[in-house]
Amino acid sequence: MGAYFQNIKDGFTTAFEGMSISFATMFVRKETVQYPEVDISSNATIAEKYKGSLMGMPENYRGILDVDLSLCTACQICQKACPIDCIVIDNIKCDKTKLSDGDGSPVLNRFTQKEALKTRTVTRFDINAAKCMYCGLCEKACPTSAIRHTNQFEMNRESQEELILRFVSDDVKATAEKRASEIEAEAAAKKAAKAKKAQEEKAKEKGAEE
Amino acid sequence: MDATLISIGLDPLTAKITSMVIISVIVLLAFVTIGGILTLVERRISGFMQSRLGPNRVGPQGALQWVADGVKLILKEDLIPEGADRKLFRIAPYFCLVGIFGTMVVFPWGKGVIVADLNVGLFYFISITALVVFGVLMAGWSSNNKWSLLGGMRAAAQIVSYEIPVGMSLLVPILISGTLSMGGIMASQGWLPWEWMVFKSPFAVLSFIIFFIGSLAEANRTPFDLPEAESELVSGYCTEYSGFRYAVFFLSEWANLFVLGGLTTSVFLGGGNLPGALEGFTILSVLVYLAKVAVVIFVVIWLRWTLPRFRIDQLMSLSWKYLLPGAFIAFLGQAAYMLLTQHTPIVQSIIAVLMFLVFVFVLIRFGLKVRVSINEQRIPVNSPASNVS
Amino acid sequence: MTSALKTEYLTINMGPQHPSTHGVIRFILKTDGEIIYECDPDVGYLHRGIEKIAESVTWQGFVPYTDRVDYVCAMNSNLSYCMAVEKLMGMETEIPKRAEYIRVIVSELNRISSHAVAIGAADMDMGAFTPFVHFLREREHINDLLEMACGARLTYNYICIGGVHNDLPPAFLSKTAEFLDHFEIVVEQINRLISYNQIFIKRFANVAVVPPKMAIDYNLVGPNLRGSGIKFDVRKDKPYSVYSDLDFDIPIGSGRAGTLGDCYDRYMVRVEEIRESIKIIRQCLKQIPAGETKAIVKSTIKPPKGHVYFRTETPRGDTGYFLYSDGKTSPTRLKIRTGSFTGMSIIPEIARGVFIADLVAIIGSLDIVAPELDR
Amino acid sequence: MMGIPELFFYFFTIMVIGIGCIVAFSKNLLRSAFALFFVLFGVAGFYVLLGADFLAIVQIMVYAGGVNVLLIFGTMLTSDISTPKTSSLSFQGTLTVIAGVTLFVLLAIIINSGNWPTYVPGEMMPTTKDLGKLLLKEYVLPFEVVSFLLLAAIISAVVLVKKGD
Repeated sequence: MGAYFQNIKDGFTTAFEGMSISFATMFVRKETVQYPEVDISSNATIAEKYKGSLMGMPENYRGILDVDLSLCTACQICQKACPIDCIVIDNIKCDKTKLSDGDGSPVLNRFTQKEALKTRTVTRFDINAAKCMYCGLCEKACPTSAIRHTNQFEMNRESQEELILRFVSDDVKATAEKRASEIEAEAAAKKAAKAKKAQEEKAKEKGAEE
Repeated sequence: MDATLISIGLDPLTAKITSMVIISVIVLLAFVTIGGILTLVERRISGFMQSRLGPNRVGPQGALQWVADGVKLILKEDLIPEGADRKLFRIAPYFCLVGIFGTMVVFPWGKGVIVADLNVGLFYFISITALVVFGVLMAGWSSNNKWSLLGGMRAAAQIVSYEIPVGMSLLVPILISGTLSMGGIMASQGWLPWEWMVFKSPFAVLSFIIFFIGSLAEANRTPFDLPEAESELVSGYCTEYSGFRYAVFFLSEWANLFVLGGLTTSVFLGGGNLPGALEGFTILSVLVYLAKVAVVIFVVIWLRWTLPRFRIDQLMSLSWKYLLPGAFIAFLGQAAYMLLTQHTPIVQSIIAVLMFLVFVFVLIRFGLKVRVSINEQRIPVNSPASNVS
Repeated sequence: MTSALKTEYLTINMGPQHPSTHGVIRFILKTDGEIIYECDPDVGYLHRGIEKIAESVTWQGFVPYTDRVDYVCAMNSNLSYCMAVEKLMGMETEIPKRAEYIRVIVSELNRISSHAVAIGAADMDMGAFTPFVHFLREREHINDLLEMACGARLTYNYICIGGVHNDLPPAFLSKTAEFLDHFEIVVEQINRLISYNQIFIKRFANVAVVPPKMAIDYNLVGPNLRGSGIKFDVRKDKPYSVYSDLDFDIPIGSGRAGTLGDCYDRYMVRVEEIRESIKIIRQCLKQIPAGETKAIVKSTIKPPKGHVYFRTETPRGDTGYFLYSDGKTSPTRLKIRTGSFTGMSIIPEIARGVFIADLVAIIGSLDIVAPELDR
Repeated sequence: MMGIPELFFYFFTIMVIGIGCIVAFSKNLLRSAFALFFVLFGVAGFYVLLGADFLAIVQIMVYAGGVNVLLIFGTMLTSDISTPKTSSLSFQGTLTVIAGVTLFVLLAIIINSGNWPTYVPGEMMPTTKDLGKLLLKEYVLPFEVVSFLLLAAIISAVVLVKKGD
């Protein structure tokens, strides 16, 4: 019988307690972030219009990947680091300093002193943003910080095809390929000349022997 | 209205029927509006209780959200599941609707504002809502879905067993006022809080609590929302419904909330009574009444967003082991109380005032608790002061 | 008399898409009205073959996948795997002290957020939606903190083989301290809102009792095991990282509302573990040294031939990683042993003769997370 | 000229007879049970037309809201819910015909020989108070006997259920 009345008492007091809390919550700030109106890109901008206590995006936010081709050395480390193979890089032997970007401005190579950089350039740098899982491993692996996460996260596109980010435009690719073929031709010419020379020398030697 | 219609050349019978139809349509539209607005109110309040904003995009502060929802539901495809009993499936939502709208006949909007002050008004009120359980059972069975069936059965068991304590607890106000008509019960109370039915005697308080809990269960509100417990039965009896029929179910559910508030207000909370000096201002009376209804509705919504749900056996034991004996005690106690104090009205008034003071004391205790909770939630997190390393 | 009445059992399909199965789990129920006669769990709807994937990615490349093993507590999964690889490579002692402390801080923060979700989801299953949202509100703050540390809100990939990827931002420690002061009080408030509610207690008490012996027989781990009154916690009994330097208690169930090992005990063990985690983080914040956060590790590691099994305490219990290396750049075999799976295996046993509503309570109190269950 | 009450009378009559036929002849047991509701409701309508407001409400509350719901409940629990094809239409030979005809004849005789008040009360008078007085003064003994019978029924129901445990 005691338990019976205890049940009734507990039922009322605990419900009373709970109701006081849910009522109190009505008078405390709301945590909802009204996203498109409130700029959430950093702690300072979110504070402008938002009264709650959530933070804005941090500086190291891992959003959509971006590549700075001027820094890229086409070393393919990021491609190897990516666990799901969403990065595809093709490269060819090319003199990077002579290339120009899509808009015509020359691609500045800040690492001209490094011979290795001169010799290779990307002709294809595709990141499949639909596949990417934003783990940040490519960013950490990149020796020149060319690939990095931006704080962009809106990626609604009409088709999956559009989600494949192509960082090397066809123009650049064409130029690079052209340049590469030039280099190749030069190299071939050089090689041919060298071979001819060698042959000549050989012939000379032969002649001398004879 | 009849006279106007007759004057434009209709014969009396047609005129009468036309006016009936017109009034029905008006009441229906009014109820649709009330039900719609209540869905919005509920969502906003629940948002506030959960540190959210709730729907606030359609119209100023989301005021037109319910219209948007309604339009969306009406435009949706009306699916009838394979193997369903099509006739019963189609007709079921309207039972719920009729059950709730039927109460409009005796719904007292204020002092003297009542369509038909039936002599058995209160009784009619309880019995016409039995149509709801019929609709729910029908929906549950005809959907050809086992979850719906379980929901329908739960609803039937629940509503049938809670009708008893609710009916019993309403006997106390009937005993006090000596009438079954809604207008009569309202007239037997005064405008001052201690003249309300609920404070008239300790047993009236008990019966009020039992009535309130029981009618929550009859309206399928949390903590008694077992028929449509979303975490157990997916959506109970309306799992298979979509589009317009679903809207009808929900409309009747929220209209039921309003009816619950109205019944509680007019029977226990003094209805639309005004002080003697203001007697005759019907609009004011309606406003007072609606304000009280709003408070009751708020409490019901508040309970819903605070309490967890009962289990089916606990629900039954609450009804049969707690509420029903309580209702009997209230009824018998009230009879004894009336016998003892019938010649000393002054004692009755003193007890009423004392009980009101107890209520005020509880309110103050509650306010203090709320203040503590507010302060607890205001403890800063991510404050500018914490930016230093 | 009962034998004369032949009743047919009602076969109900609960899931794979059911509001209370928390993901895609399916139960085939045979019920007698509302009372469950037989419950047959059907798992595998969220199987992604993570263990097989491991055989084709590099050792470091698998770390982001461990985020997905149990996305409610990704940090703890990361920690488990990374420490297993470190043990395989024999470099446990090379991990900088600061990195160890950071690992403990972030994984305990993640434990809090995971328990908050578990408790909140259990509340929601009981029909109380508000506590769930309150817990999610607090979890957002933890997400903010972890996002500050690593830049992601759910799949962190912060802990790496050899330490952590980057040092904590300057304001992290002070913000965490402030959050803990806030949360310690708010969690008690939410408990007053729901955990001590009479209806809630009645729903959870005496339901699905798991006696200590049954808990061991069915190999329950973590809070589910401790709910049955058995004091076993990997952090205490087989300490790893810097847990041996920290002072904390292991909360166990005591049958405070009914029987030892009922749903309410399992639930309250989680609530108290939140308090213990707060204690642990406070100590770490005080003791954290300055210094490096990552040992020198090659970009492509090739652990020596051999195998290792390493267990850590994640919010869902004793999570073990078995690694088998052939000295190649990727694991030859990897096996994950998770708490949800053992939790699931006990359901048919304890869900016999209970109400459908109780089955929901059981799933909630066992804290079953579908991705961790199926991997 | 037909007034509103007449209109309603014919409406209720057609409803009760028509839906009564569905109750009797429907092949689906549950549909019969659902249709029974309309019959009970129609009868309540007759009570209202006869000025017996209290009786009408009791009819809806007890029969439509209580008994009929329990009937449906029971039907749902007993029959195979996925294929409810149990028919209430089953002729069991001459015995049924005899019983039916006898009942009909008896009812006809009673209706014809009874002295029924044939006027419709002009104004609806409240009947609640009179009913209460009659029940608690003149007919208190039958009233109590009936309640005793109901109590016995409830207790025996409880005992029967208890045995099943």
